[in-house]
Amino acid sequence: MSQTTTAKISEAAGDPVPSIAGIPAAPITRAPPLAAGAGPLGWARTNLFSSIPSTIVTLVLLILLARWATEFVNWAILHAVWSVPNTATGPDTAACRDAKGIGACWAVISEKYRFILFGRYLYEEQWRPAIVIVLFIGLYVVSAMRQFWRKELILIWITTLTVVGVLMWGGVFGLTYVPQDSWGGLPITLILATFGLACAFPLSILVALGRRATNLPAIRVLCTVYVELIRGVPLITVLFMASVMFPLFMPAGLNPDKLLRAQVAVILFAAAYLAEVVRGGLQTLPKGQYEAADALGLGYWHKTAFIILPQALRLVIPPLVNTFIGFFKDTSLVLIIGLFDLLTAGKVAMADLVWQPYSTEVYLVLAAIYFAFCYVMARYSRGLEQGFSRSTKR
Amino acid sequence: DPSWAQGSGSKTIDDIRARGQLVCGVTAGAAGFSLPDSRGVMRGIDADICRAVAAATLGEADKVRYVPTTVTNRFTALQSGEIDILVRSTTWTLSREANLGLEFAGVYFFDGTGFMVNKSLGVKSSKELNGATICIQPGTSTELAVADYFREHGMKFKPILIQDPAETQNTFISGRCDAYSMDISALASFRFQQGPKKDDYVLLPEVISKEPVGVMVRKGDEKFFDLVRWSMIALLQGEESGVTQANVDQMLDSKDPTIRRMLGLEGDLGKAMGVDNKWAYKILKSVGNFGEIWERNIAPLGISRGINALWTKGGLHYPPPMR
Amino acid sequence: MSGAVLDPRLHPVRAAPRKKLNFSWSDPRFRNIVWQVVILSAVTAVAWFLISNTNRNLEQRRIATGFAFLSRTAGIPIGEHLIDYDPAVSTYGRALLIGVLNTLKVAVVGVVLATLWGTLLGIARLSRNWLVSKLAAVYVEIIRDVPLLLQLLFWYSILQALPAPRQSFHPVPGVFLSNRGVKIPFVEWDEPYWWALLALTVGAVGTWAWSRAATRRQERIGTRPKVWPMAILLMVGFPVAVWAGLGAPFVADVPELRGFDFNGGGTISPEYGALTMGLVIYTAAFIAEIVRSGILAVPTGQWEAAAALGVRRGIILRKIVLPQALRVIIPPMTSQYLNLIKNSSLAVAIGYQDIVSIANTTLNQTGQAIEGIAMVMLVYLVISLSISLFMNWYNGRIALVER
Amino acid sequence: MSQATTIDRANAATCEQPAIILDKVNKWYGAMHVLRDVSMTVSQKERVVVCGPSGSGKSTMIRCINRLEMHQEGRIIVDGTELTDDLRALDTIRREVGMVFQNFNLFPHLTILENCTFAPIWVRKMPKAEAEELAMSYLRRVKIPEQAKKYPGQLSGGQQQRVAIARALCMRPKIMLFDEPTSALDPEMIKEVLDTMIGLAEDGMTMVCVTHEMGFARKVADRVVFMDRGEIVEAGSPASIFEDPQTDRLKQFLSQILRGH
Amino acid sequence: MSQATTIDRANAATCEQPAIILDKVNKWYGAMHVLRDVSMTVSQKERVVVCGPSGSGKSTMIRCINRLEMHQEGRIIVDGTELTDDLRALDTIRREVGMVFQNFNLFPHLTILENCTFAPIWVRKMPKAEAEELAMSYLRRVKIPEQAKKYPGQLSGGQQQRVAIARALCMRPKIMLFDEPTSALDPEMIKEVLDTMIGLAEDGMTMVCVTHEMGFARKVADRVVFMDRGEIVEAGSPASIFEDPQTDRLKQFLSQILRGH
Ligand SMILES: Nc1ncnc2c1ncn2[C@@H]1O[C@H](COP(=O)(O)OP(=O)(O)OP(=O)(O)O)[C@@H](O)[C@H]1O
Ligand SMILES: Nc1ncnc2c1ncn2[C@@H]1O[C@H](COP(=O)(O)OP(=O)(O)OP(=O)(O)O)[C@@H](O)[C@H]1O
Ligand SMILES: [Mg+2]
Ligand SMILES: [Mg+2]
Repeated sequence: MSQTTTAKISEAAGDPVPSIAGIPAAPITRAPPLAAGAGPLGWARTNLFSSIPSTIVTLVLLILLARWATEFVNWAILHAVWSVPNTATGPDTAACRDAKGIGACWAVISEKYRFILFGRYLYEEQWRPAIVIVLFIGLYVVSAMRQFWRKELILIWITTLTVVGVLMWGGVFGLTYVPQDSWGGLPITLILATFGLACAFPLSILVALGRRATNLPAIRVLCTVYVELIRGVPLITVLFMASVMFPLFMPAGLNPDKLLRAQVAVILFAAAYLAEVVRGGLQTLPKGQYEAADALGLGYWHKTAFIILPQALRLVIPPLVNTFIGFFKDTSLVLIIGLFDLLTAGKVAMADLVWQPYSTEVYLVLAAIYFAFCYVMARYSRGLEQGFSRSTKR
Repeated sequence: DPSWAQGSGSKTIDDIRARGQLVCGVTAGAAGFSLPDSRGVMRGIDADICRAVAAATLGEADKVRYVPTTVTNRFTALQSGEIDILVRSTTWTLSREANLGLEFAGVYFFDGTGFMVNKSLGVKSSKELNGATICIQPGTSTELAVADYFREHGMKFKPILIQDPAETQNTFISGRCDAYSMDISALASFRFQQGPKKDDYVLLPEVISKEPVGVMVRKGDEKFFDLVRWSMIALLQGEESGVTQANVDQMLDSKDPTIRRMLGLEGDLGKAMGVDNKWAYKILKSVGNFGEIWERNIAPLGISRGINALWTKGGLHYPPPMR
Repeated sequence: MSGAVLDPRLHPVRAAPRKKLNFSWSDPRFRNIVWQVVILSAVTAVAWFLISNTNRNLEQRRIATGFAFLSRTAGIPIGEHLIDYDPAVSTYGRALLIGVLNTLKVAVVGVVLATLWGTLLGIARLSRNWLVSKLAAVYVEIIRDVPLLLQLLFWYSILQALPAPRQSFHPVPGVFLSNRGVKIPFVEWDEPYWWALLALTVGAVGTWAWSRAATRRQERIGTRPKVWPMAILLMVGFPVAVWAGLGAPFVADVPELRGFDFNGGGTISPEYGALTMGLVIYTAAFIAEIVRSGILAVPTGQWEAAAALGVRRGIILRKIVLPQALRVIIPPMTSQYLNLIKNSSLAVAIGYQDIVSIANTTLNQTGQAIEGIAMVMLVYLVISLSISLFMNWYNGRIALVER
Repeated sequence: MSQATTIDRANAATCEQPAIILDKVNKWYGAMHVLRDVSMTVSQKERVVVCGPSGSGKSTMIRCINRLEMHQEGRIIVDGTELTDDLRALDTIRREVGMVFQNFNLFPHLTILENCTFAPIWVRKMPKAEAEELAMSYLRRVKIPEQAKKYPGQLSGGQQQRVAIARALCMRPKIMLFDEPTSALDPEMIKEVLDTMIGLAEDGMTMVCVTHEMGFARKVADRVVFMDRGEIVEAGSPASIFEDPQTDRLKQFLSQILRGH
Repeated sequence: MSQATTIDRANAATCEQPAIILDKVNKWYGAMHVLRDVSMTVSQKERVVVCGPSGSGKSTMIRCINRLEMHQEGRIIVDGTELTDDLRALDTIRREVGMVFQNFNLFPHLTILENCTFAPIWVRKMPKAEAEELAMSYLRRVKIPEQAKKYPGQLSGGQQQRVAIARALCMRPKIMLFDEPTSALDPEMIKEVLDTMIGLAEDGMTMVCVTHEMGFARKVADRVVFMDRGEIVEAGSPASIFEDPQTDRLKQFLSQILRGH
């Protein structure tokens, strides 16, 4: 039976296998048949209308989407008021009042955008915070590109942040000195978020390592208490402590900078959250990686810095980004230290009685700015995640 | 200035001079009181009072750092020394003065709590508000005043307490609340700003509480307290004596002994308080008198002077003699 | 050495010896102890420094501290309260307690709804319908990336746009939908209702017992008897019977427009509605991501193994995949629950009186800011730690047993 | 039979209809052609061993029989039912086909006993007591009844492997598919697992087994199939395959395995 | 020597001092006694194969030699240095002892080359160029120089195993420890890895290898050690162990392995 079967099978197989010196060459490859779901129509059928419930859901959603989209376009573009005339007593918002409910009043943005973006920064000098925003965005872009992931990146960061400081404060190179309390708007948000996360991140790693140090019970308890206490209270109360009550904790006369204090509070808070995320990553890493590093004679810090953390952090990119996004938005709580961050500046801009009825427009613009930053962050992290898994997986 | 070198005998004044800035707690945004304009410059009656005190203390009205405060942190900020004075529509009450280690240096605005309703409700008096839903800003003395008023008249109400004034107003406009209770000045300006629609809203006649709005300082620094109090009096005296920002320089030639003492041409009123003799001159020169401040900030909101006029015109502002 | 090595009697069990501590810097244990002592004393010193400073400063500035104000009459108005409150007689302590209850009211409902909605969204993101999965993705991105405060204001303004009480929607008799919230009829509470409530409780316990019995029966004969007929009988029929037996008193407390507003009936206020809705919608976006990653973290081998046994998809998801996904889901979910509860403090922006709102008012009226903030921190801390503890306990319970 | 996809089942169980028919099956992953015109027939109670180098498509083929993967061309008929997209037919087939995965895929959150009773209870609607009795009988069969209350994570590799076999057997399948059931075990354990399988084979179960254990192939296989690069290169009795390989590729493969260690 | 823990290293390298001495080593996991009075001496350049049933403590013993586990009683002297709590001595020893894990434990985020150069650069402070050259020479030795730029995830099991060997060799250890280096590989790959190890053995490296590959034991071992339940039951030349086992336990073990498949 064996002989006949073999013969039948090689006949049936169709592709004879030519062999040279006992090593068979690769058989001729055929392309796969066209899948059922090819072409736009096929795509729609498999992805949108695969079953009756699926078709109903698709249709209902499409109709709803279309209705919302037209309504929005009508309001935001077709019937919108883009600017209003300026009179001696201030802007005349009659046109906006008439359009209320039908069209948007973007005039509030053209009137207030500089205040929203830069807060109470000296009006004539507002090109400086504008440059700072651009610098920050440039810094993010550069840091995001892998070809810049070298030691020089640290140098770039230091230089950029120095330039940011010089631009914001001034007082040198013929720039007017602008005290910190009149900073505001987007630069404040970016400064708090960037410094906050950049400093909280290393701290969170230390805390996470401390929480896992089984042979250091006191340190572990300390880190646990820190994380649980900070996580358990709202950020606003921590900021309240740091901003208004801090002088009560210090000996009289010792009164460090207010922005700095808020910054420290943000860092301490972010670090507690990030530490939990990092700890998750550390827990998932197989023990074998620790042992392999030990067996090579690596010291604790080498092992941690080059073997453990790079892997652990990759595992937790999605929750890390969740936390980053959360904190980028939470910087809006710094009103309590008397700074107008982006969100507060927007709200204050609307305290102007003339513009008070047009909060929707302002809120939309604010939401769009926040969304732009957070969305890019989320997208980038997803790319990063996939890039890592591509390089380390088959 | 050499007179500063010996020290003023006041820790606060010394600190302000060492810093070169008066730190002034204001609201984050209340039109007419303190609100950054489109260019970020702080404007309003609160801001002007800060500038007046700065002019008296430092000689320059612009050396002010405005710290926006919230209803939550305003007293703590003053207590802890984060700010030097609090000029933030704060009503002068006994408990605030007794418990907080703070005191009121003077009243610059006499206000009262009132109610505004939508005309369509047909309500004519606040006594008809039994069962109404009322929008109030929390943490203010309005809150207690309304509660007291309804208790006194045996009525009930449902409060809606929203922190942000702009949101409160939106909520009122939407009809979520039947009435909006606030300081009468704020209600008047709210109505004024509705433009052609202002007749949709009715301000009810009853004033249910006294709300003297004042400037707060820390207790225990009498010199600074005096300086703040008399800076405010100088603003009123300027108005009473007809000294304005425009004519203050000509007034240096005035024969009126009151004016001459105030402007530092006679006597040592300034020195007695540990500042330059020209303190009141500098205030009036850089900020103007109280009437000018009012015209500049409050009048555009559609608020009439009423009891905030000088005593000579039937109001409550009565500057004690500067002697 | 012979076959005797297999005999356990020749291997008397010896306990491990204890190690002695070596007082030398090259002994890692000694080193650890020294480090810990150093760090602990540093922390203690800093804490002592701060506390003593605070005490001195408070004294110097003549700021009165203490919690005596808690027993003073509050006088502040409170809109929504679960327990009786009268500004004229109730104390600040009671006002704060109402705040805590209001916060819990949002937290409990919010956590439950956000979990359900988030899980649904997470599963929708894995849907085979392209539009559904894409829309779920868009939802997650937009909601996650816009500040919660703006979203709350948005939802509040939507609810405010409902018609005034006089023009309210009136879908079912007795139910009114207006900018004063949702009003539903209620009955005038009477003694028989307490008995009916008791009957309902008994019925619920009975239903539970019945479903246990059904499970046992399934174990015995393989098929599961229906539970719902019995459930209806026990949880609806029985209470109604009790109520009818006691004379069926019925005075409907139907909401009725009187003066400015509806009187009577039960209410869901726009403030509570907007806050809960906003928090649920926001937190669900985060939970959706967590659930999705949890489901994806279960190896496909588990799906395959169950499918190879001929098990249906729904049962696989319920019995095999979700129980395992929970391990990945629980820790970040805990963080989200904590966030939801803390975010509820934004209530003050849309007029819902939670603990922060009432504490703010209190500390404004009394000036006791430090005490007020400390109490807010304490309340949140207690809630958060209880949730953390519960979730950790649950997490430990479902942890896989490994070697 | 080319039209009718299902044949009378009662009939199928008794008559000499083959258990599995693969007819010119082709499968691609993306553009990669992993099964090329694979045709094979497994009769009732036949024991087939599949071998071949790594990546030759052995696992893919066996997974196609269970429709864990979908083939794109050709036909697969299992137990008289052709594999199509019909879900009900698919579940019916999967009940009759047991599979033991290379990496076990035990349910880690269920005890050993629950792993075994899960499918009988939820698919066959068997009473729990009966299912447990059945499971215990199979656990005894694979010599680990004392582990019933433990969780998979607490067992050694060999024990886990045997649980996987017991779990599949508890559904009383007509056909068993094994994917390298001994690849991660130590010699003593390999022996135990193979003994279990030999026991099954002697009971007359239809078996398809991917393995490199030539000892097993020699001892129980009715037929050995050698695959390479997605094709069946040779098939025949163990004797003919091992003693008398026809193709160079098989010769080379055998030389690697048999030589050396 | 019982007092002095360190012996002149220069001397140690040349004279006939043993590479590894285990002297009545005892180890517990909690209350579980996993190594019982294990005593063994491995001379310089000796090749020792450790075998025994699963759970007998083989891995534990080998891990104790590297102090990945701590023993609680007895003494272990590696390369003239006794293993104590002294951290510096520990690092010195680990540099001299290479270890190849059962499941490789390569660093997945580093390329093959970086895996190999990492320890020389950071532990031995070797210049990068030199480290890379050294790494390439060992990669050539294990016949995978062309994989240097890939990541571990992109290699097959056998290739990964060889990277693990090359990584350990790059530290130029005096002693190599292998823990079941072939247990998870398919037959063709097993052969490749064993060939590599035989090559090393022929160079005269001191080697301790836990394995079940009796072919390897026969071919290269100077001595075979059989463990059971935490004890060394028998030890001797491959010939004496395989042909002439003394204890019943060993006889039983060998019968399991050699019989059957
Ligand atoms: N999901 C997949 N996507 C793309 N290619 C795949 C996938 N699964 C398997 N392959 C490829 O298909 C080919 C056949 O894989 P298969 O697992 O059937 O091999 P095998 O014969 O079982 O090998 P082994 O003995 O290593 O298990 C391999 O080249 C493999 O890389
Ligand atoms: N971390 C641990 N905690 C408790 N017991 C353990 C631990 N590690 C190993 N053991 C136990 O110690 C004993 C010896 O384990 P070891 O890994 O040394 O065995 P082995 O001889 O290498 O076995 P195998 O051939 O299966 O690898 C086993 O019974 C094992 O269950
Ligand atoms: Mg395979
Ligand atoms: Mg082992």
